[in-house]
Amino acid sequence: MPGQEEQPKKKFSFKFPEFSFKDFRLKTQVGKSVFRHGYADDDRDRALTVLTNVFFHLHPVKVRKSGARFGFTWCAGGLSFFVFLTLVVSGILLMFYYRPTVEYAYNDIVAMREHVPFGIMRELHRWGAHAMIITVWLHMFRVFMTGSYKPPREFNWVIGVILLVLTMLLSFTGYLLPWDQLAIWAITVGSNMARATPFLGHEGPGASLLKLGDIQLIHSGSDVRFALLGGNFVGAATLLRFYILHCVAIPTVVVLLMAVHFWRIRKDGGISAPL
Amino acid sequence: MKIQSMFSAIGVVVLFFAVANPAHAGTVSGKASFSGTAPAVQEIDMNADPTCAGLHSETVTTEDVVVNANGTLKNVFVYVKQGLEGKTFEPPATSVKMDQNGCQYHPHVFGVQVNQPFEIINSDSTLHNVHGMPTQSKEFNLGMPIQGMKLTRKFDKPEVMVKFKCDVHPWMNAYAGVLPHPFFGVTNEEGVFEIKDLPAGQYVVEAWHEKFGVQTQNITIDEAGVQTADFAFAG
Amino acid sequence: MIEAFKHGVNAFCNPTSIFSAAVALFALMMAFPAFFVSTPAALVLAFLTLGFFGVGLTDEHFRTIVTTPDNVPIVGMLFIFGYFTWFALRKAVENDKRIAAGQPTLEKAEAEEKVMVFPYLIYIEFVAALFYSIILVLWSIFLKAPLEDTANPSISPNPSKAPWYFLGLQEMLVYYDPWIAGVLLPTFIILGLCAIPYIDNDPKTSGFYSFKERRRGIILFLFGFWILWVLLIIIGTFLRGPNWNFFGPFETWDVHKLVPLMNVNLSDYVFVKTLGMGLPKAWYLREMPGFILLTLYFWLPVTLLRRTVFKKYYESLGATRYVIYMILFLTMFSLPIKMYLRWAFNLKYIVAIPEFFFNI
Amino acid sequence: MPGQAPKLYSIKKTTVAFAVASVFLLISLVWMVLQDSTREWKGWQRKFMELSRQKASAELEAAGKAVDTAKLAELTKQIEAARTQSKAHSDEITRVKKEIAKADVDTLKARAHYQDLKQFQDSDRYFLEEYRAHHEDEQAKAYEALLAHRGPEFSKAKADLESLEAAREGLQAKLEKFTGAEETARREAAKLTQAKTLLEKKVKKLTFDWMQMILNAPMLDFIRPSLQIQQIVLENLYDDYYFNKTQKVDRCVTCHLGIDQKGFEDAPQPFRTHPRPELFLAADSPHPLEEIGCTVCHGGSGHSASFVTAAHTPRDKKQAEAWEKKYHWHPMKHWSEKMLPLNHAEASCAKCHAGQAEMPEAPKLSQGRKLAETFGCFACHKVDGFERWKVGPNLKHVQSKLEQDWIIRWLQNPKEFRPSTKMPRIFHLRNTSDPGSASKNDAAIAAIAAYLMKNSEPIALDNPPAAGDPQKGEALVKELGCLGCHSAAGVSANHHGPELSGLGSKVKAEWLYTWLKDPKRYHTETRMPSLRLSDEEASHITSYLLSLRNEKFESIELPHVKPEVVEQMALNFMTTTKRQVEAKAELEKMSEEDRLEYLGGKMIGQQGCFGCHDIKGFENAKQIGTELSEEGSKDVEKLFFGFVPLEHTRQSWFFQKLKEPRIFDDGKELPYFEKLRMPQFDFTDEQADALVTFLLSLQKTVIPEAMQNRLDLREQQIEAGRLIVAQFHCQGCHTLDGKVGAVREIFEDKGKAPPILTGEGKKVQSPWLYKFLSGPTTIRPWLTYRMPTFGFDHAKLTELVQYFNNLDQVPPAFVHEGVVPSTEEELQSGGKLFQMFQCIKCHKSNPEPGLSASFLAPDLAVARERLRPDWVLEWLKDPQTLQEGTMMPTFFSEGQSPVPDIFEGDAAKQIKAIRDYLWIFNPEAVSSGAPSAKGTQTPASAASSSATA
Repeated sequence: MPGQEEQPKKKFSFKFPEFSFKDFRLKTQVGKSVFRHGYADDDRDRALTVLTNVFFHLHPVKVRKSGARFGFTWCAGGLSFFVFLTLVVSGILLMFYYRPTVEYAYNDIVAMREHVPFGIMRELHRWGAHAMIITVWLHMFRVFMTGSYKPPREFNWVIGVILLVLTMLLSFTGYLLPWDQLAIWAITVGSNMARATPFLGHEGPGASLLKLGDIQLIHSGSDVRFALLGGNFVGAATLLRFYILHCVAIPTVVVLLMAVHFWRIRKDGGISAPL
Repeated sequence: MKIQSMFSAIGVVVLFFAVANPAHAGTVSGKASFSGTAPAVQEIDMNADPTCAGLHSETVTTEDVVVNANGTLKNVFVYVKQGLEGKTFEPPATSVKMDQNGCQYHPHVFGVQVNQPFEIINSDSTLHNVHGMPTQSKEFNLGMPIQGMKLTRKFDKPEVMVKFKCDVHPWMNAYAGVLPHPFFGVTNEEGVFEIKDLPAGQYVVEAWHEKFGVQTQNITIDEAGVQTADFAFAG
Repeated sequence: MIEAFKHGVNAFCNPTSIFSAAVALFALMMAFPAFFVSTPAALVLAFLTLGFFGVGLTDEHFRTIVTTPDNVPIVGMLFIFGYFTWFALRKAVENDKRIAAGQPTLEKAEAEEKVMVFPYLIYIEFVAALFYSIILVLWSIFLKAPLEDTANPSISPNPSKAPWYFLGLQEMLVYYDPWIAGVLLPTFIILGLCAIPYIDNDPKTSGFYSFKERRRGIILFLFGFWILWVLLIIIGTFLRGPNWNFFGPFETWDVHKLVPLMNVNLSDYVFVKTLGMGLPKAWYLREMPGFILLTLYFWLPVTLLRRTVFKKYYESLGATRYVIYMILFLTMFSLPIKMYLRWAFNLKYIVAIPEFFFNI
Repeated sequence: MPGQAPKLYSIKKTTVAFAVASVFLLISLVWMVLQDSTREWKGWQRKFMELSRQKASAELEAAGKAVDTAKLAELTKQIEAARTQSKAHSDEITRVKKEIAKADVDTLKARAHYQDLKQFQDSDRYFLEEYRAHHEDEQAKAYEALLAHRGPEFSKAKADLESLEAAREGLQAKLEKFTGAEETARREAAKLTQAKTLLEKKVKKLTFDWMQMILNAPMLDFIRPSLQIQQIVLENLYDDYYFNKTQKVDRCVTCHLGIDQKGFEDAPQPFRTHPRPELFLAADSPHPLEEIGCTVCHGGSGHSASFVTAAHTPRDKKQAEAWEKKYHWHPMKHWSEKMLPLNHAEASCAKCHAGQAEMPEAPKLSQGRKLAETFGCFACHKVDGFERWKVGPNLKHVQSKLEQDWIIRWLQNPKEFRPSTKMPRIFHLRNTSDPGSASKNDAAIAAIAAYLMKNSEPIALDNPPAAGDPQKGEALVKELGCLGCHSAAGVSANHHGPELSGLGSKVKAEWLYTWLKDPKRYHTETRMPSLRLSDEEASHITSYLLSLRNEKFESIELPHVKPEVVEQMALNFMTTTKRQVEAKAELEKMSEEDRLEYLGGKMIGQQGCFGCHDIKGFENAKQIGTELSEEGSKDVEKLFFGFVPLEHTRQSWFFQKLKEPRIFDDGKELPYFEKLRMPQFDFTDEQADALVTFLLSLQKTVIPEAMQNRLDLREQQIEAGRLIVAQFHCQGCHTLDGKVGAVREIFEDKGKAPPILTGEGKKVQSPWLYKFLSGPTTIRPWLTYRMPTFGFDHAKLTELVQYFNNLDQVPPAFVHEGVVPSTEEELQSGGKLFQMFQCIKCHKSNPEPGLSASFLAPDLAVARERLRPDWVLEWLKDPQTLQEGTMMPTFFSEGQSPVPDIFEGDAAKQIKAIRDYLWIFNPEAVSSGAPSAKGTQTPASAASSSATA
């Protein structure tokens, strides 16, 4: 019936609540508590992004143009750190399945090859290790070629060299863990050199001088090789010892030194530039 | 001892003449002639066992090759080899007798039907052992020490010519043709054999002799009448 | 034709000729960096190495060695370092031209201006990390990690090699006594590396690629890195087979290859060969020639060079730093010298006192 | 506001790089996850699922047809009827159902009440006991009161509960009445189609549908994957990873899913069922899968679960190519313990069945062992556990047997003289046939012959009394039992001893005569026994054997030996110990013969002839060959392949080494004395293959004690006996221990063949057997074969007696077993029966000469000393079963006795009586009273007993 006031029936309507991430971030208490910078595409906000983020503020807010060039730094240092992180992640995943005892080591690696889900982490870890060594050498090479070791950065260079050595030791200890022929004999060859350490190796020069009366202090059971292997030959003790060095000891030292290394870069004036 | 052999011979003759002429059963009869020189007859030296030697007045000859007066061959076992497949024949209740008399088996060659009782008699007073060596069924070796002792056995599987020997008297041996049907005969002193009541049909008849081997002939039995099947053995 | 090529390469590939050729090539490069750094030279070099590897891969034995999963990184390293050395020297040469022409270096031009770290620097790092991961993942997909027989202390594989990055040291074992090759020289390498900034401490020449400004430093470093480290690794991986015998790259590794080994000590040379008298009993007498030679080697250059070539350098460095520098320099060059002594005169040890395990 | 900071590069271009990088990274990550999760064994498991689904659906169809539709239709009709009927009472049913519901609620409440009360009861009782124990009486009394008070309430609650339950059942029954019919019919129908429904469910489970796809997806396959690793963890079997033991875990069943399931006998590999499951893998078989696993027998890497890494080994080249095409197979480079090829799988039996010389279930391995024993491999190669006798003839007195020339011709090529000889060819082989070596070979042969001639003492030989007659000799050879070991006179049933051919051109008459009479005089440890030949027999046989000649061999002209070659070779030996100068001087001093003899001695030492032959001066020389105790686990790298193009596996190297040992010298530049020394045996392929299995069985693996198949004392004694039986080849004549006597086939009448010894342990008394074996006496006179005198020493005799006794599980009693006759009357009747059965007719104790063979049966006087009493009972019952083909008849056919009046015809008693009589029987008493020939009136009771076949 026209003319009758059509009582608008309460029409039930449902509307998804608009959600905009931006408002969530900028306005809500939750958002604001997490992100301390806005969206604005201006220098202030870009600076805040770096300053308020624990990872980004590894870098200063601004950096010299020459230093940021890929052509200059080749990102070698950054990539070394990145591959170190991937190795830590894949390493921890491997630690879930690997038991460093003589009975189980080999079989666990075979299991990873054969049926453990994400067994490919073993490949990732091994090739990552080789890649890290190459990247670390590359980083040293770049730092040397740009003369960035010169004062004031000389101590940082020393830390870098120590980190290089530790990387090689990390790879050396990791090499033994699969406990196959390649591993045991590579480590035997490597550790045989320790036998010949002057004074501290039982086949090194000067070892025979270290005597207490007629008691020979340095002998095959007390020299540096024995300490390294935990025995006279590469055995179960070596495997366990190398496992702990590889997973805990050396990585901790490396992380500490990396912290110092990053800090020194910032303190010694960022990426080097001509005076 | 003599009597029994006479009796069986008469039986054969009677049968021969009673030309029963049943409506459709035919008979096969024939002669096993022998040509060539008969091998010398060997004597059996029985003095190894005094009781046997005592039983015979004159020397005893082996029965493996017996050429009759009329040039025919005795002890030829003739039987129907093929043509009766599928038919089954009730084994007769009467038993076939084999007598150990005078340290010799009588008869030397005979036929018996499968599951037909086969009676062995020891008419001698000495110990005989009947060592039957069938290959199809189990070998048996029965000791018969007491005179007049009788044992009955049955053969469950047909076998043409089961050899019998006596381990005590090595010269004693006999042959039994075990067949699933009654159609067989042994040539007698006249070298004549006869197979009666043979239903009509195509047959292969085989004649077996201990020394001269085996010969076969195909014969067909039509409605009635006597079918002849002669075999010729050479020395 | 390929056979002939292979035999040619096998013949060429004995240690002396490879090492000398490498040093000669290195000297050439250092002498005329401008030429080697130009793109045509680079292309030729790249083409040569790739060609060599391409042809090489057709040979069954060469292919098994190169494609063994653990040797792939070495081949990779060869190409990576080759490219980056070329790239660094190229920028150095360009800077040298600019300095000669009085213009500011590439880096100088951009040193003043600053850019925001976010997004510029972080974006580069992020994309570089992505590409790096792609390489790692693809590498993991295509190459399976090696897993040989279970460890068996009683059967030693022949040859049994150290991990590839230590093959340089293992190669040194051929010429030096284990205590030098395994302990002394590695320590000197580490200490030497650490000492570089304390020796070459002129701040002016830092922060930009240049060749002329730091000629001596770069030549020394590149020689140490390329010839004494990378080349020895390559020899250790590809050219050392069973019983650590030398094998051409296309020569199959035969365990039974017998090579006559007639290395003689200096004391034998002096007393037996030249003077024809027996070796003296006392070790110090016996090793007198060795000691003399050593002291001469470590003493003479220090004093002579101080007054002549390095005079200016000596003043700038100061006495102690100069001496440390010279010790490091001389130990570093003792390796090539020791190699040539071995190859030329089959000289084993200059000083040999087995009683105390002390042989140099 | 500070101006915008300068740009380093265009963000857009970098974003493009970023986009490209992230896309590539995404692709490679996904690819990585996929590649990591698509494992080979998952593919096989899906194939197996499909295979078993097809099988199940086939069974389903069959089950479907099997259901007899008629009965099913009828049942459904019943269900229909029942339903309609219950519909009629629907209101009734709903009412009952409502009542049931209510009843349920009531019972629930009652039960809850009852349980609460029970709680109180228990706690009161606890406190009561506690207090009473602690003597606090008033509290105790309080709780006692409480208990008493609640008692009745508690029992009432129990009663209520029970009544309610009863009521509930009643209602249920009522409901049942209506739906009962339908219920039973439905259950009936279900039973009929039960098999079908089960199979339907099974087929459903095995179809790989989308749901299975998700459950097995890479990241989700931890929830309930249907494709997963199957493995057997073996409690007490270990892998030896060089100085450390790891628990053996076999994952073979991950792909070999049907290995222990019936029904996959002809499925395609890898799903085929294991052959002979009753012997292997079945739970009740001696090798259950859970305890044994797979790799302990087959080898290979149990931990791996892919075709190549499990180290499969193809049986032959053809299969290798097939695998290469089908599975991209290649030999697993880095796994030494590769799988044994299937035709050599038996090699692993020796791991646990070490002690057994003969393994019927492993015929090839047993044949391999036997060949190794007979061809004298252990003469040169030390193998733990296989120290055997010297296979060759003794050469310590060879001077009085052979001519020097004969030895030279023989050593040139033994097979020239006798093709079937086991003696391998040592000289003029592949690596010593170049002219230089050839002359050295001839010098060496001449030297060896000279040495042997000089270093052997002659022994006194007696001449044959008369020139024997070869025909008689040939007959004797056939009759006396020579054919038990030798093949001779056209009969080759046995090849244990050398073939008796061509002796005419080998030995002298005196030697052969003496040898035949008493072999031990010439060779103390010879295996040739003496047949106690009379002089006349021996000379007949000698003349026959000497009549067999090998003219072609005799006509071989002797190679000319150059003295300077001899001298140079002798020098070569001497300079090993002396300096060049001294050696030359000493050689000058020696005469030509001495040099030859010296060289001969050295060559014998070098070639290891003393391994098979006793030679003067080499009594305790060491074996020259490599030790083979652990040859099966030898590292393949340690085998010298030289320039021979072989695949690098143990079995191919062993096979080549056995077929052509000297081939590995090809292409080598070696002086004469450093060449390979293994002689040429000319094995057939089949022999070589069996020997390869034997070599592969010599493994180092240590199997823990619990899994070993330890032989108990009885089995050990049997094994020791079997060793002697094998060494002296008893089974050449006798049927024994499961093997038929080889000569039996020659005899048309089995009664004349050597007796069957199966069951000998139960039959004879041990003391008698001991005495008989050391000095045999004739028992069965009608046999022409003679039991030879082997001259066993005490140890071997006891071992043999134990062997026979143990074979029949009879405890070896070295004490004579007597018999306790119960009554005099039994003896009497025993005697009478003995008379009636005329046993003496054959069993004459002193048989008059000349009687025909049949009269000679074993002498009964010996019976009580020789036979075991209870065996005699068995024997008299039916001799044919114990000794098939024996002449002894049965007097009690079918257990019926022909004499009814003694012991009322009870056969068992009569037999026992005869046996007791035998034990006191003495021949003299009876022979005099032998039943006279003419008709003694024995009880004429013609016993007629009908016996059915």
